[in-house]
Amino acid sequence: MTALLLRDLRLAFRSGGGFGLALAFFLIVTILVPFGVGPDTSTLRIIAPGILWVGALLACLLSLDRIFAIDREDGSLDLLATAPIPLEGVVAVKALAHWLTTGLPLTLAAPLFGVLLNLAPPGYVWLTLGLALGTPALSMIGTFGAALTVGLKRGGLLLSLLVLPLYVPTLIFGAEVAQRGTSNLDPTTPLALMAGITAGATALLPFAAAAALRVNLR
Amino acid sequence: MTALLLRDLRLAFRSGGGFGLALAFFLIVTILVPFGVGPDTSTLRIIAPGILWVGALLACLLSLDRIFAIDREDGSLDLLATAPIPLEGVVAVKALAHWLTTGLPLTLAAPLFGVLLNLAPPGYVWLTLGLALGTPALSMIGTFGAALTVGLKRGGLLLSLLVLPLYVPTLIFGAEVAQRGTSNLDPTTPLALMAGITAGATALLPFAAAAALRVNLR
Amino acid sequence: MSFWEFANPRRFMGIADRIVPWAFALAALCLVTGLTWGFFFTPDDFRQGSTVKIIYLHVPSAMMAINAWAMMLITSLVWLVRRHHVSALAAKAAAPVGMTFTVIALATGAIWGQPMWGTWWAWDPRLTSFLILFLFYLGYIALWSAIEDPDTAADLTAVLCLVGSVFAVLSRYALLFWNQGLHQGATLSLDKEENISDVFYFPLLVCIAGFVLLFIALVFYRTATEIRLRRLHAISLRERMA
Amino acid sequence: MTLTVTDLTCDRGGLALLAGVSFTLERGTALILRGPNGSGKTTLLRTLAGLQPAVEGTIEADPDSIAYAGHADGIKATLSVAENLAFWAAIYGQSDIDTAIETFDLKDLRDRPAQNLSAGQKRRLGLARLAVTGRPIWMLDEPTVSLDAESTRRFASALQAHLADGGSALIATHIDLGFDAEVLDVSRLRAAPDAASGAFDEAFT
Amino acid sequence: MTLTVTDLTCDRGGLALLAGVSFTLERGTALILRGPNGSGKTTLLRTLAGLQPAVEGTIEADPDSIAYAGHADGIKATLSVAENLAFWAAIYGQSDIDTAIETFDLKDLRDRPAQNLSAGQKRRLGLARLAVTGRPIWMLDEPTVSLDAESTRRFASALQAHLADGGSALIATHIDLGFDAEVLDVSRLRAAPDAASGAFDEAFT
Amino acid sequence: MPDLGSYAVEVMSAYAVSITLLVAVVALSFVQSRRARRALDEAEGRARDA
Ligand code: HEM
Ligand SMILES: Nc1ncnc2c1ncn2[C@@H]1O[C@H](COP(=O)(O)OP(=O)(O)OP(=O)(O)O)[C@@H](O)[C@H]1O
Ligand SMILES: Nc1ncnc2c1ncn2[C@@H]1O[C@H](COP(=O)(O)OP(=O)(O)OP(=O)(O)O)[C@@H](O)[C@H]1O
Ligand SMILES: [Mg+2]
Ligand SMILES: [Mg+2]
Repeated sequence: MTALLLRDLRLAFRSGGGFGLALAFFLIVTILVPFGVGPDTSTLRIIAPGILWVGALLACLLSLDRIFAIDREDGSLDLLATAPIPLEGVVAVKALAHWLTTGLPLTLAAPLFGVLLNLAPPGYVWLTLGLALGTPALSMIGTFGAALTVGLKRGGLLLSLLVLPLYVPTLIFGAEVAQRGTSNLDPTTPLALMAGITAGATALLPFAAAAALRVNLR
Repeated sequence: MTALLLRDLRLAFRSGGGFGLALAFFLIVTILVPFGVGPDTSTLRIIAPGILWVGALLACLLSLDRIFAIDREDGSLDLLATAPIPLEGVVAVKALAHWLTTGLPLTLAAPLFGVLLNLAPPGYVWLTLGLALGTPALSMIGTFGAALTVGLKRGGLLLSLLVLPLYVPTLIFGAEVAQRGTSNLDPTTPLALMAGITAGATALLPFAAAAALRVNLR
Repeated sequence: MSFWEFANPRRFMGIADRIVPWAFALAALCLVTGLTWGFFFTPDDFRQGSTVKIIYLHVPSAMMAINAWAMMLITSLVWLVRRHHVSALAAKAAAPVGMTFTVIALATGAIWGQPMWGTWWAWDPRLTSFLILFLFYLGYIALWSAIEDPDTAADLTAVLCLVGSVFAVLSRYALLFWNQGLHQGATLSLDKEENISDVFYFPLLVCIAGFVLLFIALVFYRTATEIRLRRLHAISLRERMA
Repeated sequence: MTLTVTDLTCDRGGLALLAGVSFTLERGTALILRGPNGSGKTTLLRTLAGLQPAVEGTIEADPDSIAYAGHADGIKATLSVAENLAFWAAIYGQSDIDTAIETFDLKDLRDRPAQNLSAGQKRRLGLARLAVTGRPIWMLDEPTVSLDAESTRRFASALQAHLADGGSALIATHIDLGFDAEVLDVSRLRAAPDAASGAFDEAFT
Repeated sequence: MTLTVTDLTCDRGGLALLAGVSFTLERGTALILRGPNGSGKTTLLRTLAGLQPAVEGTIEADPDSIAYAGHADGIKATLSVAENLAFWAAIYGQSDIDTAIETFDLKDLRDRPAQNLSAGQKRRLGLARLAVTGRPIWMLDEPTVSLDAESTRRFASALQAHLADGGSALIATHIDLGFDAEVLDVSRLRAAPDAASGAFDEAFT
Repeated sequence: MPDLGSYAVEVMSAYAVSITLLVAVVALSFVQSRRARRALDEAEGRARDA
């Protein structure tokens, strides 16, 4: 299992598949939005928390299809499925690797990018906290979606459509946390709800994902 | 050449690679932004043109690495390079196919999605016109970037990094057109500039892209 | 001696060995003099106050950031046309230096903009194309490091350099095409060198000379490094084959 | 450690392909699957490896004793030869990769990224992967594709060493491996066109 | 239509691999490239096909007369067999795909998506692609990989028909194709370790 | 030290950032050069021994 995690991380670093890509995408979104919306700082400040969350979520969404697709193509997935480790474990490790290469860098970078969008100062800590609690759920849900669509024609499209509705609650609570944080309201309720989603997803989805994977390998 | 175009279109339809994906992604962005930013219609109205342009641009960016990568992996690119058609033509056809499966649907769908973001009524025509004139440049520039990075490690990340700066002018002028359109100012100057970018890119970049492709096939 | 003698790596190493120490020394001299002069011994501008001292960093670095790309363009073209390896390696060596100058110009400009324009950034044509130039530097360096085969890398980066030159040109001449934007205009009293009073002008000239010399020194020095690395690459390939 | 297959039916794309496959693979023996292209060798191997369910019949074997190597090698282009092997060894709870590197003559290529290997070198790496699993029953799908004569010989002797060690092997191949083994001709086992290809059809006939 | 190669040096990854390759391929003849794994057969074929530049030496041939088929077949998984062939035929300005389908026994698979083919069937499709190009000089890199005996025979006779038609072929292979042809052993042409692999190094030594 | 007035922070930080960056490229170039020299010497020694 550790070997699998290390391999996935190494591959992500070597090929720029996960790590850099998600971060770069996030950066791109935060740079492009001011170009598109215009440099008016007060507008930017209003939309900053929302845009940062949407950016983080899109960055996650994009890297999902790599989770299993590459392993499927070069035959590794077949071999992993016949290897002496439980498929649930494989799924959990894959989700963890995805979070380490996507969610974690996004969380760490978000405050920096907040500057570009002129985020209000009290927002920084809540944005970061929200992302730290919310991105694991995004990775886990995404891994489930990827397992469901691996090896399908139209996989990429379907994946986004399947995963998107599952992402919406996290997004709403996350943006709410950041929004309330910036306006000095109490953000604990949405934060608790988000933590609940993360806990639930992490506990249940590995089993669902492994089952989906088994069916897809036939 | 026509055969290549038809094949690429057919592949895009069959595998959901291009066509649906870009549109779905665009839809996702326009749906998620109100969730993230909050449903306040006046804020949405201000940022609508910018967000729509950013969404269209991201949708384009995402489908770029498929332009050559798949052909490269299964050996088709080697075979196309040795086939009796000029590589410049191949590049141009690939860009055209990308536009037909990405830029065109985006242009047609943008007014619909504008409704979701509460775009001001006079903006619709200018948004559509801007996208119609601007997306060919996005496809052509993207094809150039894809040719530059095909077969590289870190291809995806690098591709975004290389293409992004080239997209910025189109984005600025495009958003400016839509912005001026919504506020009943005269948008012809940015429109003309954007058309200029498109014309320039279409005239020059196929040669640069073919040169890059030749180098990469070594 | 023909100019193309530079293209012979051995010759180049010889020349570089002789030039580099002098260039570094002169650059250090000019920079220290110019900056000390500018920082300690020039009066404040009547409108800009002490912020005018930033000019000694901002203008030379912005100039050299653009000039560095121009130099990379020329050496890339030489590589594409005549396939002199040293030329390609010189372009590779210049990129990080040019990028550093770009960052300096961006940072000092932003710091300067806060008191002068009331904002540290604006989407005006010159600033925008300059930011794009910065992104091009990033992409250029990333592309070099992503490709394993040195000749392939040289070819592809040369193509990229060609395309990026559009933005180098724009960041210098954008004002001729659009006369909108913040960067120059009524807010500035110093925008034209003819208008600049001699008190500010002479130290500025010394600083510019310092940046130019530093660039020359670094490019020669770094190109020599690149040539060594290239030779190392060749040797290790041979070892692997033997 | 023996593999016993009784009256197996396998399908591909919902169509029964092979029917009535029965054999026993004892320790120390190899069984070679033969049959023209498209006769179902790959499908049979995937079914036995547990990658797809059997339509009918039983497969008796310790599922933790089978190592499968298909047409694709499961090799990552950006990892080096040693890294690829070390990963698969770790997955199978093994740690020794040097023997496999030795056996398949990969010493000189040890630190080369897999993407810079030639076709045959890549295949050798794929076979070495099998050796590091430490599993007794090898299931090989055309193992000698793109191998030169010398490497084929090396592979054959590695295989014989594995058999002598008490392992066993099931090999689908078109060429002659140069040693004696029982042969199972798959083309004789072709399912009749109306063979059951799932419970659904049966309910209908 | 003859291909004349004189004193060719080819490199891979900046390293001269083969040096002094010289041969003439006349109409109606075939030349077989042999050599152990990693000896540079693929590299040589790619250089001759114009996919990578030669370090030294000359290749004289009409560039519009060469059809190259590498390890990868250039086949799209979601297109059917006929669609794949029709596409490549159109690219080469041909329109007849039925002869090729006939020759390589793909009639029954005509409308099957390529992803549902077995390994050997896919390879047959790859060879049929070559036949629809209408080019006289075939460059084949291990064409018989995963083919069964019957298909190999079919391929050999298709090849002989092509030669009889005035075509020619350059084939890298490890197995015996079952017909007489000249053989070029690539392993004898290995470049010396200190061979120039580009003008740059020479300036230094 | 000259009197920088109300803009002391700006001017000082501009100088600090710029000088740091200049020193950084120079230092980086030195380090890279040293490393390349050493590696090359080693490799040439090996090549001569062989
Ligand atoms: C982030 C903000 C800024 C950026 C990116 C920037 C960039 C540039 C660039 C690209 C040049 C052209 C150099 C050349 O053509 O050789 C330049 C020159 C110059 N900049 Fe800035 N600048 C910024 C802010 C400022 C500010 C705030 C001021 C002063 C109020 C300023 C004053 C000047 C002056 C005086 C010149 C020389 C003018 C000339 O030779 O045409 N800049 N800057
Ligand atoms: N999705 C599918 N639907 C219907 N038939 C399929 C599907 N996928 C594969 N087939 C067919 O199943 C048959 C068995 O394929 P399999 O890969 O098992 O053959 P094989 O014996 O391994 O052949 P080879 O020697 O060429 O590798 C082939 O005829 C193939 O065309
Ligand atoms: N990027 C690279 N850098 C250095 N060496 C490389 C690189 N890519 C491939 N090689 C080496 O070049 C040699 C020639 O490879 P090539 O594919 O031409 O061999 P081949 O004769 O076709 O072998 P096979 O029979 O296995 O297909 C191999 O030894 C390979 O390891
Ligand atoms: Mg098979
Ligand atoms: Mg080969």
